[in-house]
Amino acid sequence: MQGNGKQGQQALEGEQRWGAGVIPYAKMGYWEPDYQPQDSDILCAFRVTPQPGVPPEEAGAAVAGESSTATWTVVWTDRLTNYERYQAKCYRVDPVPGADNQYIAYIAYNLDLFEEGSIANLTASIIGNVFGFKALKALRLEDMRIPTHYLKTFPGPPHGIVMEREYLNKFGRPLLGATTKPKLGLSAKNYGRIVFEALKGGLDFTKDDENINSQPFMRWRDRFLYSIEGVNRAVEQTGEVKGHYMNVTAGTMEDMYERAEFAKSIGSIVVMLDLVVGYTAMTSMSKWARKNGVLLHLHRAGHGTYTRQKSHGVSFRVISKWCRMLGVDHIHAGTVVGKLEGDPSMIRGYYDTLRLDRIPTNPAEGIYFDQEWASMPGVMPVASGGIHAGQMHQLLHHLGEDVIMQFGGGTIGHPSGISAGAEANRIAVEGMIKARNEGRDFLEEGEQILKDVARTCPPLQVALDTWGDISFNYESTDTPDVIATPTS
Amino acid sequence: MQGNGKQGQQALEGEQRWGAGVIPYAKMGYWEPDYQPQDSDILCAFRVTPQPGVPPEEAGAAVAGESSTATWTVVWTDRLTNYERYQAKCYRVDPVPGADNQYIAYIAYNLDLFEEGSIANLTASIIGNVFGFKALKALRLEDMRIPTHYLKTFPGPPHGIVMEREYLNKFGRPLLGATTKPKLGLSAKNYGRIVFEALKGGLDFTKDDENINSQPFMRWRDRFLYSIEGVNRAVEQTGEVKGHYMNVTAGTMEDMYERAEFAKSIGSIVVMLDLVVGYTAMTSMSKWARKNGVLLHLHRAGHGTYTRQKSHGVSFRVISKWCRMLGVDHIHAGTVVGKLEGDPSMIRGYYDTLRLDRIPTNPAEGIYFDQEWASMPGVMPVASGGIHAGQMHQLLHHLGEDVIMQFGGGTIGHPSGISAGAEANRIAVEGMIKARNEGRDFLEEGEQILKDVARTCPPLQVALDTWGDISFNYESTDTPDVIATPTS
Amino acid sequence: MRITQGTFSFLPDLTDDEIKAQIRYAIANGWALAVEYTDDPHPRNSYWEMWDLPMFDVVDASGVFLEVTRCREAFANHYVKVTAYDPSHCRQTTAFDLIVNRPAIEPGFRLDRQEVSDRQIRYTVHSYASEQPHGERYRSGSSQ
Amino acid sequence: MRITQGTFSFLPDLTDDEIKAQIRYAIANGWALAVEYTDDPHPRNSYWEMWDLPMFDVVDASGVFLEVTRCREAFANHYVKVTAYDPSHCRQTTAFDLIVNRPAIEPGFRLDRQEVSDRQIRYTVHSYASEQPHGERYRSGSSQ
Repeated sequence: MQGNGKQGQQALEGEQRWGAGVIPYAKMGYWEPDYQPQDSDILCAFRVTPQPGVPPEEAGAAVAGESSTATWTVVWTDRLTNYERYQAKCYRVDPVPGADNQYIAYIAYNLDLFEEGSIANLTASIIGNVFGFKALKALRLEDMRIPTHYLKTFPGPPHGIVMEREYLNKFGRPLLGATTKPKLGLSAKNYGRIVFEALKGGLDFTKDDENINSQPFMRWRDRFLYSIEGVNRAVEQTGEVKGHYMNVTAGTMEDMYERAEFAKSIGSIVVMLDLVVGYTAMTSMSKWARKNGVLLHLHRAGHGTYTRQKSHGVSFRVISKWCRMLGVDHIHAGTVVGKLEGDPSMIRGYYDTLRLDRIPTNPAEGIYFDQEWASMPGVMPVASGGIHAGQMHQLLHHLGEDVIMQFGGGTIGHPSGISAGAEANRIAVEGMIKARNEGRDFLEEGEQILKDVARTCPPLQVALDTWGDISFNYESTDTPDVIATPTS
Repeated sequence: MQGNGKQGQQALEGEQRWGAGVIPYAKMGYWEPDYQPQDSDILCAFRVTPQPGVPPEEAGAAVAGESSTATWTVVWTDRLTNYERYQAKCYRVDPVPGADNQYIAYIAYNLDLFEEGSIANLTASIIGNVFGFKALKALRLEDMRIPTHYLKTFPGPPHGIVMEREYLNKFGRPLLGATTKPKLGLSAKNYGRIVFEALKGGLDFTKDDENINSQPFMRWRDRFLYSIEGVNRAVEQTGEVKGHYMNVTAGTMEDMYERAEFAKSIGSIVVMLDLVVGYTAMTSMSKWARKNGVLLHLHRAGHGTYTRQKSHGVSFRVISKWCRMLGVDHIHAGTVVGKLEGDPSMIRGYYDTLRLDRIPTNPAEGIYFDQEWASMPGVMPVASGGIHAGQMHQLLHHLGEDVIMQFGGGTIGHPSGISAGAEANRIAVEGMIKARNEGRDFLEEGEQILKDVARTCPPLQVALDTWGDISFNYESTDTPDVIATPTS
Repeated sequence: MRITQGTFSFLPDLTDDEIKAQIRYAIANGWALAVEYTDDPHPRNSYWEMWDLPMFDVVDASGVFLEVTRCREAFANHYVKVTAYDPSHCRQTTAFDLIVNRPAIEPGFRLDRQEVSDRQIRYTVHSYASEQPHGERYRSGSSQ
Repeated sequence: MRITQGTFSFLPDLTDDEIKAQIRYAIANGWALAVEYTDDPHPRNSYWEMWDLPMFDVVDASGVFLEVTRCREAFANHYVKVTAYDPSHCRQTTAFDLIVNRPAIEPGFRLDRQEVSDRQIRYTVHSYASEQPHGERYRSGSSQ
């Protein structure tokens, strides 16, 4: 519908526009099909499901209005401002192919609308009131184009992929991690044992669970002390750099800083946060992490409440952008083959968004805009949840090399013990990378490659025997639209 | 299905349970139909939509497992713990009447699972990974029962409804507010003018918009200074206590504290946050607000991305509970009649949750559990978004007396000016309260009452003429289930 | 100016019958009634003078209204308010209050501004009436 | 013990042909190759000794492998690694590295613990080999 400024939807002027009362959003100037987005505009693609009787242009205009300057009735104080500059403009509405009553509305926001370096401000505008707006049945923020003009006001990852690899002295293969299991009930000493065994066995990182903070069975300071003992024992026995993500998530910012300072003071190279602490706390910790030379790991606890459903909420690729901007070094971003939701092409889109410097528009991966990152370092995606060594060829195929593969149950649940589980994972990844580098079709020949590697590594054979046929085959709820014609 | 521990779903024991591999959640002990919840348990009601082929008990058990101790495969380290204590128990699964393939799963969590006073920890468990779990098509957290044992570890509102009313010296009627409009583009001086006019005219509060933080057209410090001038001028002219919610939302915690300290130092009685800053930042600000004697207003920016759809996400009544626990004095909680989503009975449930000391189970309002608040003060709900004086009888009927009615466009868009708009709103509420106290059926006679009051107040007559017939009649997306039998 | 404290100060002054109706509403709710008066209506004056003790457990509005009348007569040049008090759990505070008498002329307030550093101002709300000692304020007129 | 630094240290030591295959992969990607050696394999030793300069713009794996062989012969009792370096934008770091020579006996490390306050410990990873001066380490055996 681009370029078709219908008569009935044209913006009003003069007395008609400023008479008291209620005017449709499109007529207030929020629908502007001739608008040419500026380089410095923030652009959004929303999936809009209007209520019956609401035309798509009006729905798009309502989203533009409610996420920028509009209130529901005419206010004369608009006239005190150069209001046209602050009005977001819905400049395009495309019906979603194959979907009934769904449209992608493209909306442009002037750079002046947003405070520099504040994800809280950006989100208060873009996902503020508008998701509860009655005239829409459902609304989803699919993608955003962040112009370099705004991007440069954010810190970005405290270290980024390159600096992390140099610090770890680990190159050319996915990193390996494990979440300590069980999540709940281990004493601090038992907990450190699992850290030690898993790292000694071959993993690069172990991880606190997202809900391990400071419960009566294990308080945070004791956990940190035993974990760092495990880390250092593993460093001694392998000659490698190792780390344990110490979860500093807490009820208040002051508690978080106290825990992070302690983790740093005992020599931990990494701390961890849960997404539920919120964007403001995350941004503060990002700055702390750069200042203190500590890697920052982010678990996306809670995201599924708004990212999972295709018709409503916020796509995880938008969350990925925000987190790269505010700055984390790691973020959980999906596994494709594990127990958690994730269509392969959607996850590719998240991984691209986190890692690449330039991401071109690609509807098949849910990427609605070209995005330039202006050399902002990449974030290491983390694949965690129901994965095991027997899937290594698929994991490498889907996720690539700059990723942390986290095998929690797939390490600790190994029948021969934690160290054996870690060894199986490590040798599987090394064997797969070696085969790939040798030019083999590792996806096709993956099972054979693993079988061959397992000949020199009994723990891998046991792992394959235990989990070889486990998969989680359910349909994804969030998949790309079937696009008949490219959207740009 | 309570009490029907089917043979096929019974928990395994001994070697069967601990053999390596993958076992259905129900058989790992997460489905326990005979379990009697303890007084100290945290209880949750989840709306579960399983993937095809997943039985409801297994789906409920999976939710219990993934939100407590489970990983996808058997780990021997479970045996180091009294794991049965830490396993959440799905003790009941009810089919939702009239819905295809939806169930309400009741799950009990032991008190030990959660860190004291940390909403971040509570949420990392309860809404952590489980919402992305593949075996479920959709999942919604409908309600939680917070036992007093856990509740008492939280600070609660910095002041609460009673203390706020005493501080304001305003009793017996809803408080009145307005959001400054337009949201974007006003200079600090113009902005303060709107604050002054609206407060002088009769409102109790004015408010920064959720996305007004510190943009190039108006930086935060200048806005605060002109707003407090407006507040004090209005105090002088009316002899009443007045306030302006100064939005201290910012990109980092440090910036938030800087802004809050400044607001306090210039004498503001209230500051404001946006929900997007996150639970950890909010809890820190709650403690700051009590320590510094400043009222804390919370705008729920962003909530619609996860609260709006009935099948997936988190109900706003749960968000209401969390916010009362971590402690805010005001929270936006819906209008019923305005432009934003909200079924009347659902909103009654939110308001009850925020204000009452004891809320009994009430399926018609979406309340799944009895909730005792142990004298924790109530939070003042805020009704904001597309409301006007002509709806005063409906607003009072639906929302009651302990509420802040915010008329943004309904004040500033008044054809005779801002002060006239404020006066119309104030006299409408006083007239309606007076009529109610005199024993009149104010809902039925509402229009007549307003017409009578307007005879001594021309601005009210103008407001009725301008907006009298405006309403936003769309179907709500989140409504109560039709319950054939009570659920407890 | 007109001080707009109290639950109904934007409406025209309540008639005696209207005041009695509000008193009846309070009694029906089990609230105690009290009469207070002041010649210091500063918005931060939390404590007006009490006209005797609050009336708990009253059943008859006319008894309460009698006290209102007596207070109004005794302090015709003062502000007088009727307060309904709710002693129930989680409330334990004023339920509503209404001004039932005010001086004929209300000189109101002045805003004094003390410049401090960094463009900040310390505000003082100054009441013209309180330039005179207690008992000598609001002598220029009467609402009777 | 076996120091497990490098991209492939859990696999059996790579054969010469396997090493060449990895070199070919690096060349195909346009990466520079370098050979480095050390007798100080502490995990925090970021700078092994360079065996001449990195080989940029090479097209032939056997030329690179020749340097590997020469370094291994010259430092048979040292750790030797081949490093592929990616100079492209947003990368500009090592692409992968593999240990191609190690001492026959690897005595490994000891963890020294200095007790400080509050139950905290300062850890030092001590390398047994570095108890001897450079050039005199790892003399008890050889991988050749």
